[in-house]
Amino acid sequence: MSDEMESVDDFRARAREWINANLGPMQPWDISQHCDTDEIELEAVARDRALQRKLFDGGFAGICFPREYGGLGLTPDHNRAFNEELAGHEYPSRFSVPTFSPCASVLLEYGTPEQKAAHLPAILKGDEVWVQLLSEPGGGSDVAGITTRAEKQGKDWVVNGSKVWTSRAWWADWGIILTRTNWDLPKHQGMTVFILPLHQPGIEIQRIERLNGESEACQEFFSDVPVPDSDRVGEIDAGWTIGTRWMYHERLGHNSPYVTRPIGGKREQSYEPSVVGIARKAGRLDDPSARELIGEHSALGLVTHELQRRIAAGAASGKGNKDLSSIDRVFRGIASVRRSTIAFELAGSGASVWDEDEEDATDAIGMNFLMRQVACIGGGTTEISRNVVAERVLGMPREQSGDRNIPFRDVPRGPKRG
Amino acid sequence: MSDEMESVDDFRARAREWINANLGPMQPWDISQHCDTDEIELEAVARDRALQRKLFDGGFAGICFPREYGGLGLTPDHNRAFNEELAGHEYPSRFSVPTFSPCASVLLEYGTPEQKAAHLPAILKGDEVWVQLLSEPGGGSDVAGITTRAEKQGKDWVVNGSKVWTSRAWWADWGIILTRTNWDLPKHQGMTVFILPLHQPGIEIQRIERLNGESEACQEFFSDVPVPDSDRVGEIDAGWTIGTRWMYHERLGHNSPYVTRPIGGKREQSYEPSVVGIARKAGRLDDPSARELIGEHSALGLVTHELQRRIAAGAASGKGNKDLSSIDRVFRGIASVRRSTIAFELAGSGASVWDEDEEDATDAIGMNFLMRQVACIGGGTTEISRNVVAERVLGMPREQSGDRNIPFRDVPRGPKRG
Amino acid sequence: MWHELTSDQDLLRDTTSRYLGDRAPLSQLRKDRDHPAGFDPAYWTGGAELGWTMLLVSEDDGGGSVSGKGAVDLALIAYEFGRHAAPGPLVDCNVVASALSGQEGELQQDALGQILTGEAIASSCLGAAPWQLPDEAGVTMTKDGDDVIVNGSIKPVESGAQSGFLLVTGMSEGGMSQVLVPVDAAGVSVKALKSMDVTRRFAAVSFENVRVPASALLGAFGQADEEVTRQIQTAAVILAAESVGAMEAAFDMTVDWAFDRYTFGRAIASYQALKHRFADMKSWLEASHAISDAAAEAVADGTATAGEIASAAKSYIGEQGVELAQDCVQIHGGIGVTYEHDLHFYLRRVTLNRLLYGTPAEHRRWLAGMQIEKEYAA
Amino acid sequence: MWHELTSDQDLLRDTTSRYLGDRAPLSQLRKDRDHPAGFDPAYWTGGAELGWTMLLVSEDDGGGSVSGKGAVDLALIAYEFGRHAAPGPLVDCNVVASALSGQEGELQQDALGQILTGEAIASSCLGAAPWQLPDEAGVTMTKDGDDVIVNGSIKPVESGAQSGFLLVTGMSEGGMSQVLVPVDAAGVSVKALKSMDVTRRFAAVSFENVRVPASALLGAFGQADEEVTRQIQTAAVILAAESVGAMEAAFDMTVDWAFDRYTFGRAIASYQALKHRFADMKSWLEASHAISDAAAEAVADGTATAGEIASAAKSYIGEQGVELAQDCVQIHGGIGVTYEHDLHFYLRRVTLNRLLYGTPAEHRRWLAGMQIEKEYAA
Repeated sequence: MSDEMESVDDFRARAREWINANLGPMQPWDISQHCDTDEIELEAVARDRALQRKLFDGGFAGICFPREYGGLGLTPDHNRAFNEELAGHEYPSRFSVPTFSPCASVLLEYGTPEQKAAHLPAILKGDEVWVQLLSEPGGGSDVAGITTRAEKQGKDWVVNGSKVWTSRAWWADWGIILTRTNWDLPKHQGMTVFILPLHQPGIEIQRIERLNGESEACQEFFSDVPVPDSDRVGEIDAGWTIGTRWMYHERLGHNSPYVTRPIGGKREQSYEPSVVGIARKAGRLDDPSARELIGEHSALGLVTHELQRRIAAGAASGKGNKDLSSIDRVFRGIASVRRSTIAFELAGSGASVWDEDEEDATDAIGMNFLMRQVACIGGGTTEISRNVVAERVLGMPREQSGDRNIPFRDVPRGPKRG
Repeated sequence: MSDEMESVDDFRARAREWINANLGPMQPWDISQHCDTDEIELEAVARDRALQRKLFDGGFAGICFPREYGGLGLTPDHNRAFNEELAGHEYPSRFSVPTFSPCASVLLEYGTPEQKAAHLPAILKGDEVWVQLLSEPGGGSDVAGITTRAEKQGKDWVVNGSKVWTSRAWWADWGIILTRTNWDLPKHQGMTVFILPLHQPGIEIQRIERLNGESEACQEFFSDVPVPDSDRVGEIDAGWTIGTRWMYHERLGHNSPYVTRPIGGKREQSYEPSVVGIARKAGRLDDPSARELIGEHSALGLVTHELQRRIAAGAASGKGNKDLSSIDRVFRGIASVRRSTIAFELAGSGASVWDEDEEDATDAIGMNFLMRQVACIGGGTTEISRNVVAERVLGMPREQSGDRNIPFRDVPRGPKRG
Repeated sequence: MWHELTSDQDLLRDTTSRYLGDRAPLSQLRKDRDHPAGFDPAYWTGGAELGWTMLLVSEDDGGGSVSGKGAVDLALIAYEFGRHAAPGPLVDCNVVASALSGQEGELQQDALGQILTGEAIASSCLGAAPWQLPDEAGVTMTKDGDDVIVNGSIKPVESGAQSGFLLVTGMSEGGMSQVLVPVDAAGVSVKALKSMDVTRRFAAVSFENVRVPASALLGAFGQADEEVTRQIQTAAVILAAESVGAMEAAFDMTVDWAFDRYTFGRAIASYQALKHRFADMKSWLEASHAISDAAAEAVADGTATAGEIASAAKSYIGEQGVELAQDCVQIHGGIGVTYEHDLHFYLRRVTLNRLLYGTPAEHRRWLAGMQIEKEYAA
Repeated sequence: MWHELTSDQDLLRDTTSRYLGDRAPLSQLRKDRDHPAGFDPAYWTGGAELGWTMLLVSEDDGGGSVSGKGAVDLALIAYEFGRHAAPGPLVDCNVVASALSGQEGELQQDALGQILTGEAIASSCLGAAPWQLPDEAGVTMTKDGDDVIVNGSIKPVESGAQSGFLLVTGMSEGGMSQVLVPVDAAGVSVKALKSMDVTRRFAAVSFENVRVPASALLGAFGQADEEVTRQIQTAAVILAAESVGAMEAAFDMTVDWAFDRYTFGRAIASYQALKHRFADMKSWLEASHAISDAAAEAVADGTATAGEIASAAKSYIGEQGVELAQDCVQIHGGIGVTYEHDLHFYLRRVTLNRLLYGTPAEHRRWLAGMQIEKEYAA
């Protein structure tokens, strides 16, 4: 390989050829990571590991990662070209998020050379799937309010506490964790980042069952988990510097240049059930009030799409403010809640009681309805986004907070302490 | 008249006889005080003054007012008996609120003997109609934040400032006014109450036109209005003590024992247009979605009624908390907004554009819709009621305020001062 | 619930409340998630002994109310059912029991006796409803000599797979008809369905040329409209009271959460945006109490406006109960949609209750019909 | 509005904005409250000179757009109309002008010329609409030899009493038909109506056996469905953009108010319950901008989904525009419902725009029809 960088076009042509020769067509489980049983999920994980290894062996893993860590050292344009060529093909979807972004991205920016050498090649070869250990029970929207503690023992550390909402931690390998290391400093100071293997004594991983029966999220309990100082990322007590960047990579998510995933090509298939189909099954297709609901559902879908385009265009043009995405987040939440409700309303009793032997069982409509608020909770609640819109977009006064400029140990954390 | 009090039953019998002999049937303008022109309104005022005089001459004015001030010195039960007998009859509706309650009630409780002797008999004879001068422009829900000032000049006073939302001040006679007399004390201290004649040099009364064309409310501008110290009510700077009681009488309104008005009998006639009639006129009576709206309208009406009964029963039983009425206020506001919206929706274009020559012109529906928020504004906004429900019924923490425990002159009152 | 209860009513409610707390705590309901009936037979017969199925039945038939207003007493029990997200076919057994009370046929009396002791469960198969057009009915009935032939299918039927007797409503010449059909009659098939609820069970029931004698009719052939209307009002009262109980449980636990949960150094109960939402929820909750109580009272008294008030309760609580429960989920955040949290029991309860015996939209249409009739008559 | 405008578009918008600011300030609109037309003829001809009525007309017919996308350019003007609550029949003159563009008849060409200069006003009498069933049409057309006979009545018709030419849509054999009728034709009667708006005027127009020659037809008899659909899309684009302008004006003045208004020693902009409502309103406003822009673009390009997007814009903005304006009233409190305050101009604008050329419910029904057709075809 010469030192001169390969042109995007050449790279694209080479990628296309390789992809067509080596990768099969995209499968439904590449988009939805939902698997009906754990056995099937573990098979899918094994398959994704092998696919990632295939990319690595084919010379297409880690396009934007440095060569010294097993990557190709190319540009985001090369990554985009590869992703475009990948459209319609199978790919190792379980590596994209959170392994490549935010985990590997944070490691690349803040890890020691030893940490990077130990883990980035392993990730690119499909040997390590990572998770981010950020949210805590009782934490919610207040990300910096974490209380999982790391305490110094000699030159190493011991971690105690709990993290939650970690997707698929039960089969992942490593985690990057934000801990509190100093309780005498104000909230945003006194945090430190570490990495640790997930499956070790002292870490108990429990799966969280949702009311719809799905259980991809996990909670981890840490009891005196030893962490060598060599697995510390960044400076002691300066974890929030990393944390803000970490959350930047988290927001980028699938759009990160470090992530391999198909883009473009035929529009992504929607798994939402069609409300026309729902109304037809319920025998209400000619009912004017059902038609008004169908039309409202359709209009809200179009408005959601156009608002997203508008906000993205504003961001791309540089005129928009990054906080504008909170407007989109509020709208999507509200519109999604209304659309789930319309689908539920159209389905009649079929949404709540169904015959599982029937061809198109309607259980998903009812479960979507019970879970509808997830659209206003997941990835930061609409309440937090409303604060952002009011305060940062419209410039209104900030909420009073009870945790500024005081030692974190004195921050009120509940009625028993208050 | 002997010193022994007449029994309620005897009084009721005597009242019935007198009412039947002297008062005609109830007129529409006894319920709705709206008049199409000012001329008609002034005629109605003259008629009410004469009716009040008739009650006085007949020995039935001021049933709960002391005899020494021209009243009968009887009990609330006597007043209730009279009001029940009055059902279906004409009555001096323009005296009930705010003349008797809160104005005369406050005067009775806090006025000097001279003030009471001068005004209470005049009110009972129909000579004086009173208004309350309380709200201020820029005041809104923050009643105690008034800035209309009374300054001492010698032993008397001079008033400057403005009051607003005073119903029908343009033809009323006297007002009771809350003023600020000391700016160095915190907000709730430093206020004083006075009485004054409305039509005098220095007081300019402007009528406020609402967007629907009605203009019963007025704004008053006070420029160096002299008030003798003998027209001061209560102690200097202790006006808020009176103010809280004043607002109690205001809330009682038509239910005050000092107020004469028909109760019970046949249910009060509703002036709301029937949504069935609206839908019929719009040709939508057979449209299922119109029927859903009609049903929703009807259900909300029934729920509103039952909630009111529930809250009233709770209050009557002594188990309820007086703040529970805020629950009713929030609900009524929301339900009324929804009901106006349904009527508007059912009317189609008829609500917005109409033929004034038609029998049942539909303009009221459109105007009700434009004015719909008045149900959530008038008599204290729903926002304030939500605070009351959250803080006083559910016991949640109070909002931070920027005006406690500091001299009133230092309270932030706008961006120019802040 | 009512501001003023008699001491007998208080006892009735309290006894049921304690019984449910002992016998059907949420921990038990979680365990019974895959139980075919959702509860043990002894739980139901024990409840029947407390009076759960007798309140709408005349004393002559072995029933009797506590206050003279059976629907009011029953609403007290239903409210506790909602607060506990309790299992058991309270609605259907009472609807069928009230329909059978006063019926003299042998089959009817036998069925009623078993319902009163809790030995048998009965289900209502509402194959035709007053808000439907006649051709939308799911069940039809025709006369063949002295027999009645039933055809059609209907779902969901509560506890259909556990039921001994089916009260079937169908469209027939002249109007609706109702027959009582033992579940083992030839041509009846019952299929258990899945549902979003954890505690209650539903089935699909179909009738293929099911032949029953005229003695199985409740009332005259084609003349059941009024009786069906009355039964739906009864069901609406029970479902409304249940939902109010569930709303209150969800609301109370969310208020507690708001005081306990701190974010940015403050209890979330101190954030005005949430305070205002709690105030709105409180107003919905109190309004639901009010209209639920009024419906029970009106149905108990059989007043002229009972139908309007019952439909107002069913539609208002159907809609607002679900919105309240979902707002409680929102305020809880992610934990509110976990299976381990209690909230979903109440969310499921109000969501299903919204659909049973007519959706809010159906009751609104029905209510509009009553309103239109009244205004045209005036 | 668009993030990226060409300099010509910017000029067009800016010129109109300044013209409206000079010629139709709210103080003037208050004075013209009882003016029969709501504006002076010179105001309208001046606007026509700025291009208000030419953007959808082909260059051959004396029109022309600024960017090649007439509907997009027109939406810029409509947006300014909304921001200024400006008077004048922008919607109807453009709908009729676009319908006449390319029509060769003498009457059509004459009318179009007068609309382009602003000398005459034209109105659309939509006596049949695609969301109606054929028998719900308000106007019918029949053939009599070579003539067309028009019967029926329709309201509201914008500027009907000021109009020179009526584009009449009616139901006829085979589908909808459209004819151009001079307002002084025999059998036409126009009656000015009252409306909730201060700036715009409406009338009722009726046709009693109005006989027009076949040459008055636009397109073939019974074949106007597609053309009517296109006209409604155009109207939806203009009305949506106007309402977005009005929403923005109302929102901006309410944000200012929230910063200026202090209560309990704090700006009301500091209360979280209000902050969250402002955030919601801001999301509605941005969503309205987005769908309005998309509709203008799609209608300008005549894309296959133009109908869906236009109806989505009309229904979403129709509903949410009014809710936004009412929330602005609420936040203003009592002053927000006074005539002296400016807010009601915008409230009236969005409220009436909600109703013209199809209500939200009607556009949703229409949209559902498109959706159903698409899914059945797939």
